[in-house]
Amino acid sequence: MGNYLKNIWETLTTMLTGMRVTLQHLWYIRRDNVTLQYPEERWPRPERDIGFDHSNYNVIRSRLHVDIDDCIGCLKCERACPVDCIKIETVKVPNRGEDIRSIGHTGVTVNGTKKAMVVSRFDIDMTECCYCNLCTYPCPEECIYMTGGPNSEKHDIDYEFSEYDRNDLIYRFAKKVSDEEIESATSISAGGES
Amino acid sequence: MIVDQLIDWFPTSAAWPGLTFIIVVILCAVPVFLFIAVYALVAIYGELKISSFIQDKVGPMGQGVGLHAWRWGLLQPVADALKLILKEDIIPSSADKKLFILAPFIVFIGAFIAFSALPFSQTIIIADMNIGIFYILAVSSLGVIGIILAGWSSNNKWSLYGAMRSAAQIVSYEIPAALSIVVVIMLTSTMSMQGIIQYQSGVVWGFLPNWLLFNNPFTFLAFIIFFISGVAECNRTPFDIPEAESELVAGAFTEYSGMRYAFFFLSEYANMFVVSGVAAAAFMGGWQSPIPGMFDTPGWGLFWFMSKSMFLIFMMIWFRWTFPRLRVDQLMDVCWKGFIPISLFNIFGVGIWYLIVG
Amino acid sequence: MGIVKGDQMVLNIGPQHPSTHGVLRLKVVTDGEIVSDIEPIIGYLHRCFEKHCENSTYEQVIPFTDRCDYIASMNNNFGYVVAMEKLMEIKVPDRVEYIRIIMAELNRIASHLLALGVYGLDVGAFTPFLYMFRDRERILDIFELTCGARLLYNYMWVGGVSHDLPVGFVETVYGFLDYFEPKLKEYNEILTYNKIFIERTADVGVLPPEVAISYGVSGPNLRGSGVKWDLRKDEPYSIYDRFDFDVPVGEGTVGTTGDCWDRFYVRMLEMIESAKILRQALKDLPQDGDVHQAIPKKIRPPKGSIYQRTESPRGDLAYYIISDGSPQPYRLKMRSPAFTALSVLNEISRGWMLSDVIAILGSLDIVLGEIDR
Amino acid sequence: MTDNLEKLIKEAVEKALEGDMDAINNIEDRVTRSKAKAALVKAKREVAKVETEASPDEDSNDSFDSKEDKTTNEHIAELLIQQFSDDINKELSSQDHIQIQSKNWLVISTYLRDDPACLFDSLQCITGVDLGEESDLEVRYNLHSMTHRHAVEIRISCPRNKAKVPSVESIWRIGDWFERETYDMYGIEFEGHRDLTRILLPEDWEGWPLRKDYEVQETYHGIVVPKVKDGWE
Repeated sequence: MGNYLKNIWETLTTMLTGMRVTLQHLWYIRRDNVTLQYPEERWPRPERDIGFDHSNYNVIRSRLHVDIDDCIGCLKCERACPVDCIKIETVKVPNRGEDIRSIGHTGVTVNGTKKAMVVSRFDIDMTECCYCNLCTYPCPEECIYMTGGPNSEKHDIDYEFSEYDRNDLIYRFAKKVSDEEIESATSISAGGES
Repeated sequence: MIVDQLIDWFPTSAAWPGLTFIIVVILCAVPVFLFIAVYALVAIYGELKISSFIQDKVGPMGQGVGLHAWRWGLLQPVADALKLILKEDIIPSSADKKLFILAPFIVFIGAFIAFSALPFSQTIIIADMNIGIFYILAVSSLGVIGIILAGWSSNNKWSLYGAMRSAAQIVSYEIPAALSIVVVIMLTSTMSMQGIIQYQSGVVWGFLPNWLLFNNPFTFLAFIIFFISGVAECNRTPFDIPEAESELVAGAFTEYSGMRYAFFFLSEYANMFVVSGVAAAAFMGGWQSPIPGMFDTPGWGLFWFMSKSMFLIFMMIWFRWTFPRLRVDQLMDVCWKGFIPISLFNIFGVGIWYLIVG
Repeated sequence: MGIVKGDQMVLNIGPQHPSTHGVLRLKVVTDGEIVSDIEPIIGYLHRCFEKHCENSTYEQVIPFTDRCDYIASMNNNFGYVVAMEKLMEIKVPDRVEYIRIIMAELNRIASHLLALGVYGLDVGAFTPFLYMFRDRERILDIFELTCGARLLYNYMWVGGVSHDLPVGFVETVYGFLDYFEPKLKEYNEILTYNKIFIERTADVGVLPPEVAISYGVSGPNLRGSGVKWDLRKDEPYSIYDRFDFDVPVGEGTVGTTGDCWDRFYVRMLEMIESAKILRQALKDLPQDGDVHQAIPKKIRPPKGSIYQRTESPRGDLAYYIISDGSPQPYRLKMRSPAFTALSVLNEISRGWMLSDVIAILGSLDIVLGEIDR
Repeated sequence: MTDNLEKLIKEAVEKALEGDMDAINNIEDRVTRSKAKAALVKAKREVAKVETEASPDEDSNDSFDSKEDKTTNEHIAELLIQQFSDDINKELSSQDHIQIQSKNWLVISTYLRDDPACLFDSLQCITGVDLGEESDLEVRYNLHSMTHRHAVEIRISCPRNKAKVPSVESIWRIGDWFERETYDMYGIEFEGHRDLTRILLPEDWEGWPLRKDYEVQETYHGIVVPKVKDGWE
């Protein structure tokens, strides 16, 4: 009988304690509230100051972006990708570091590297990208990066990219160029010079 | 009451009593249905908001084009109801079609007809039967038949589990609920709802209103038992094992969708109101004002009754978002080893109290 | 699964079911509510992680380990890099070690919060679940601050970590700990000591220590059975030997030792211990140092094999790595703690009711991504 | 100037190799610091190279019984040799594993679990290994003792065509699932297992995925297994 009453007593006290906790939360409605009203309020991007030069850091993992004019076609990012979502094709140019205007090819990167390749294809399939950030580290020209963070000046941050068609999420950064086009483009310029 | 008055008022009553009766019944039923619908919307909104606030969320915050409803999401239950109505009505191919269609209506009827004996105020009661409280107890257990039909006809193992659990649970918890009401009947010597409420006028212990809840310790205990049994009869947490969503997916209602599911939903909320209403009427003085002698016009009576019922509904919502769920055998334990002995003891105690205190 | 008798019924819990914690199917033979046999059927999330690894370089394996136990990705990274560093005999700087410990322990708290919250959901209490998720969110914020990702970090690299700590990180974590430690009381009040919860979990699904060891059950599940075994204490890897913390074990406070409540409560206590470790690590964290300095240019481990065990929130997470000297692992086997924990389910839940099976399954804290790999 | 720098770098690297990383971190000039780091990495690699060459290779058969302080593996191997001298492959065993033959594995495992000197009550892991397309398959058992707190690795190799190993499911219960997993991935049959079926893959899967000679099927249940996705060539 004592046990029976003790059980009832324990049940009552512990349940009332629980109800007290929930009532407190009901009373102080806004105290611990963490919900964001999404379209009006956006998720705050963490402010990040790591105290020193952080040009190598891509801390926000948003969408991948390539500054295609800087790409020298070294294929390092393609090799680093664990899910093979980057596809690069290159064509050799006859004269290293020379602009080919007719196909919009810039010969020299921002860092001053002379390009030996025309990147005729640079596709990133963002449906497969696993946001591991591995491709951004080996890049010698720092031209592939996650948008946002220290790169937010170069490219707007975009968390909410969405498309109606799945294929639209394959980003094609390079303009498609065939071998013949390059040949003809270079031969014209070569002919002009001679 | 209302039924009698209407029948008297109709000029045709002498000539065609049968026709008059049917007209009057429809005239009473339509407002009750509308009341249930509106009340359910309010209760769903309340549940959404209260649960959100308890859980540190914000709840619905604005629905509808251009109608941001003052940014409080007031139209959320309407949107929910619209969604349920517009949804495709799916009947499983292997279901027992007739019973499957019939089940939600039976469940709803069980909750619906109990409203006819609920005393909303001094004058607003559809039929003040001399066995009113007995009638409510009787018809409110009709719903279990519907749940069993739903579980059986769905041809789904989860549904069957839910239905069997529900049947065992509701039938068991009828007993402590009824035994607690026996305490009330013993004191008031009437089964009429209005009679019970009228008994509770005046003052007790010097300052408290003479509600049965405060009348003596045994009635207080009876109130607690009745209310908890009521929660169990409504299949609300912590007694929601028939639809235990983490175990049985949705229990007896697994296969239901759209409008049929909405009816189950509606009857759950209607049942909550019936239980709260009966508890308010039988133990909390119904439409009696909490300050004896003041605010006791019929209009105030409606207000008092509604606020008492709503308070009890709030308690149910509060329970739901605080407690874990009991297991099915523990549920039976609580009923058969806890509530029934205590309520039997209660009847005995009230008898003694009545003899000694008077 | 033997012959189903006339009064028995086969019930499929899952693959789509609210409380199977992923895509798990339980083939349950029931007699009314009583469960007489359970066969867990796994593999719905199988993606052959080990074959993937054989075809990728050692760096590329790290994102895959993230996705095995997606609740505790940091710990999975940690186990892998500890194994790799041992195989390659790399000595990482102290600062990196401390950062790793901080991240691993934060993730342990996050993982336990999820496990406990979802366990509340399994037994029907919705509110504690959201309270715990609310606090887990703060940990994820800290991770986002550090490495930009909230769930799948790819943070720990062989020989270092991918990002240095941001300015103000230490204060943020201290702030979180100050916020978090009082919240444990609230969890206990609303769930742990609730009588209904105790009724649901005490004496249910008792896992005796010898059965647990024979089934290879590890981590909080093993400690819940009263076995004081924690790899952080008993076989310290990284720098866990520098910290002072206790190993909580189940004591049968409200029921039998090794019941669901013990397994639950051990996790609750472990969060306190993790907070303790965090405070010590934050205090001793070396102020500066390059987190990248020990990262090898090319990861080509010498020929050989290694079996390295680490303590993940779910238990004994081990990597068996065989290297043939090439930049790709010859064979990489992951010994997942949840896999062994699930295998014991049949043993401890026979004879209980259907609702208890859900409770027992929840108390084992499985992650299907790790079981199916 | 350059001589000075080189000297500085050399000193710093020497210190760093002894464990004093600050020596390098304290170098103020950035270029020098990075040079020092590069030199350090180089030096470390050389050290590691020397060590790896010195340390016994995985399959080397020397250094068995030769060292003074023995690893658990060697200790247990000695015990096993006393009991089951025919079943232990002494040549292939080394200080980090014991190579045994599959025939008496059930008896040996019972001994390993029950002998007071071993008491390996917990089977940590079963790893299947394909030693190459032309060679054998191997099963590796990592055992651990909760009482003595020591661990041992047992390896059993079996021919590729007739891969059969006695099951230890009755010794360690977790063997049940681990063996099913190894069977699933390598097709190694564990004799005496109650229910040796595929565990992770579907029952009707063809082939053993983790074998080195596994080829992806063309179709599965009539669905063509895509090798290249659309628009991606």
